[in-house]
Amino acid sequence: MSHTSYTVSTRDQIAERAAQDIPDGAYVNLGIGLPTKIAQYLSNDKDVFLHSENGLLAFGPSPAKGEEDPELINAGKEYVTMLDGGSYFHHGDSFAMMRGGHIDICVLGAFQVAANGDLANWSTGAEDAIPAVGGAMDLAVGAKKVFVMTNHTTKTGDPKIVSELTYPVTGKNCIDRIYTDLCVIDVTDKGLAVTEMVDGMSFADLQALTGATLIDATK
Amino acid sequence: MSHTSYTVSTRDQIAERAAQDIPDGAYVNLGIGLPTKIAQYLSNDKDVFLHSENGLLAFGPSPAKGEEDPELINAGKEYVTMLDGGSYFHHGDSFAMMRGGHIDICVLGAFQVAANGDLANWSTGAEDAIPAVGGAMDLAVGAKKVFVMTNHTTKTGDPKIVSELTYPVTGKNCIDRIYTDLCVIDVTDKGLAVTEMVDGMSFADLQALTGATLIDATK
Amino acid sequence: MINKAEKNITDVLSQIKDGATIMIGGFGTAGQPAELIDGLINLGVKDLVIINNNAGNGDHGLARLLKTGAVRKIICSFPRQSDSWVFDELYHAGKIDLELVPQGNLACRIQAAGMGLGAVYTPTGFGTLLAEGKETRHIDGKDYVLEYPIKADFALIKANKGDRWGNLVYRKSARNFGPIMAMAADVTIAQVSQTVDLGELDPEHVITPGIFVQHVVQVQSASTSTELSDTAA
Amino acid sequence: MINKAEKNITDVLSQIKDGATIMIGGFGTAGQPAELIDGLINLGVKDLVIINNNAGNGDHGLARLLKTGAVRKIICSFPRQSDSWVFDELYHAGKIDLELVPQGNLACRIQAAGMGLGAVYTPTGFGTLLAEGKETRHIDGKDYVLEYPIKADFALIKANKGDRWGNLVYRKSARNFGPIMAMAADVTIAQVSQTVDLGELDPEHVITPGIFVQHVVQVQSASTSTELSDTAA
Repeated sequence: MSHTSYTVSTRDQIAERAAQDIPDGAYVNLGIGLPTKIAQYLSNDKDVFLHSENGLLAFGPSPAKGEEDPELINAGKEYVTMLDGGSYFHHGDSFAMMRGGHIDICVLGAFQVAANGDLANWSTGAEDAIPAVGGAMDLAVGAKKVFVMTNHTTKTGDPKIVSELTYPVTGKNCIDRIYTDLCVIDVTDKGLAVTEMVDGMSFADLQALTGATLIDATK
Repeated sequence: MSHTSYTVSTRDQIAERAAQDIPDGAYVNLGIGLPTKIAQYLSNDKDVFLHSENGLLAFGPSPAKGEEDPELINAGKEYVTMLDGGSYFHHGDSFAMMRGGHIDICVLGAFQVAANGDLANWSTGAEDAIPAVGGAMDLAVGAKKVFVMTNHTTKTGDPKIVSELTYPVTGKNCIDRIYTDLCVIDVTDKGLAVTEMVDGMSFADLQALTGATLIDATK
Repeated sequence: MINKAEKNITDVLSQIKDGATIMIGGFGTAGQPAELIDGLINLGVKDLVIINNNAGNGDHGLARLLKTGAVRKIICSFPRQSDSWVFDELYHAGKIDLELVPQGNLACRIQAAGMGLGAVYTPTGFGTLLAEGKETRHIDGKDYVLEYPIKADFALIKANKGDRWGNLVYRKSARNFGPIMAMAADVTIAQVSQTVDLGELDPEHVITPGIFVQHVVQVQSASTSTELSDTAA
Repeated sequence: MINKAEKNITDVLSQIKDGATIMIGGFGTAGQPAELIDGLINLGVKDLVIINNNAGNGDHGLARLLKTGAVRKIICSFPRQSDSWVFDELYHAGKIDLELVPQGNLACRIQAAGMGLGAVYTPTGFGTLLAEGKETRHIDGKDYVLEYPIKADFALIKANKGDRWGNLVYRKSARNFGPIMAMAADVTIAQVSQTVDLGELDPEHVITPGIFVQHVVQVQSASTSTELSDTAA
């Protein structure tokens, strides 16, 4: 198979693309790691309310050097600041926001996403690994829309978008949209619908890099 | 049967007697009606924390004339005041205090109390009566100790302390102690143990006014 | 730029349609959103299901709403009061359905809805008429009744202050059901005595974070002057 | 005259015996009651069951407690962190039991205990390894897992200010598990940065009412200076 020449999106470009789909007024939880970057690309003329598992709503960017407060951190244990109009609450209320369907959008990282929207992002199932789950399973089942932000394939080139998960599941049928360095995919009842691809990418090439059947919805 | 001459306790005397058994530091919910009187007899050298279903802890006595605040009422919808060290909270937290076993003592009124500690105080089962329950069932199952304060018999002389309830139950096996205008009764595994009687009362006479077998534990 | 602070009660309430399930805050008249209820009456919607601790007092507020015949069913813990004559008459005439719920089960079923739980086992009401026909379970030495969440299309609540992001603080015992109803309804409309600038509410003191509130309406009177009954609940 | 304000950490902690189940507040080191944990280490009790979101960071606080071998089992949501080497070694050596609970289920199981519920149906974890063997139920179109309360003999938490009746307020994101753990333990011991006079805490602003707190100990340092890791949770 011949490959066309295409431009792979950088992490910042994926974040920027995902940020465009977050509307004014959305309550959003950005997962630890890659999704956190999205915050940098949210337009200033939008009010987007960032939620953190550990009891923050409407937190802001990192503090200035020297202004860090060990008691003002996000779920990734990074220093943050609080916006005017923010609030603190306990873990019970925080997870009520998540589990109770009050968060509009969460964006999570992924080890694998299956064609039916199953997500794996908490465990590789490796024999001697120490398991850890945090709030991933709560976000997967609780947010109104769950997006994934990930590289299209692993470092070794294996597909992360697969027909069925081989890693332990985080949440069943939970993913609505996937942002990768190659494309944007909507998880629909009919299957994985590719709505956008990076410049120069052909649908056939994208399909070849994907472990599940894709639908071309770019037109 | 000949009756000895005995002194019936007034409502205030029952309240005063019950108040003696409330220890320093107790968290207490006083039911609407008769039990409310107990607050007047709590010694000033005790810190007794009064809880109200509608979200008050450590409320105080009635306000001075002209100082009433329609937004500072107790569960009986009477005006109250707040002590230094009091707190407001929502209905969820308020009933967590009750259902979760955090209230040390609640004192309830009663239509009937059965020998096994069953309480009836929410409905007479009358055909056309409008049912209403409020927080009675929550207090009955949730408080660490549940006391009843009641007249020993109904206005028509029928026993309120009975072998089995004839009115609809509020809570099963929930009553620990009964204060009446004639005596104090502990509900024990062995039965209803009379620990105190009013002056001049004989055990036989008390038994005759009671619909369940009593144990004389006054000695 | 999100501004949840609304100027006009009529406009805000116009999204409520016939058949809606509506939580109304308040314990008796304390915390009852009188102006929102008046607005609801003016709107003229019918066939409503109302969730409130009581079933109205006197001839105003919730009682007046009932009197218009707009309410098909009420879910509450303490309908019978000395001044609940409006409800009493409707009930005896068979013109309103009543689902009687122990007050703590009312609270925890509303909380379960807000928290996204499917059901809870509660000890309250076990063995009573109010648990008849309900599933029960013996857990760790104690008996429990299975109770399901109570959700609503709308919550109408009363708070003291609110900002344009919907953050709320309450006043004294008017807080009661407000915070948990706000969490359990699809759309929460809060009437406030005062709308304040963003940042005026200390993040440590916010009781209902804005995520649970869709609309904030400042009303002229704080409706705290309503006469109170001295009856039970 | 009730005075829950205690002067001496050692005295307060001496009621904790071998085999106790202890909730420890904090998310990472934010809200972790460092001084109480140090006191617990000095007490030398063994065979403990610890409930915390994490399993210790670095070589201090909870990690140091683990290192002493005093902990038989830990119930947490996120043990694996870049600086959780103490736990990692114990776990790989089979010297500690781990019950891994999704963070929201940890929170709501603690809440269920505090609220006196027998069990709850939660959607979190359905169909995953962490729900294996657990009872499930399909309710109103969605799948749920039956989860039981997590209670404790003691909760050790960190608050910002407290009074002699046990009322507490917290500081920023150090609040996290404090309020719900205080509700779920038989005995809650709160370390505070400042003890204040009765009445100094506004009743509207109290986060944990004193009913949930048995002891308040003021500590010298606010233990906010502890170095933080930049790892995940």
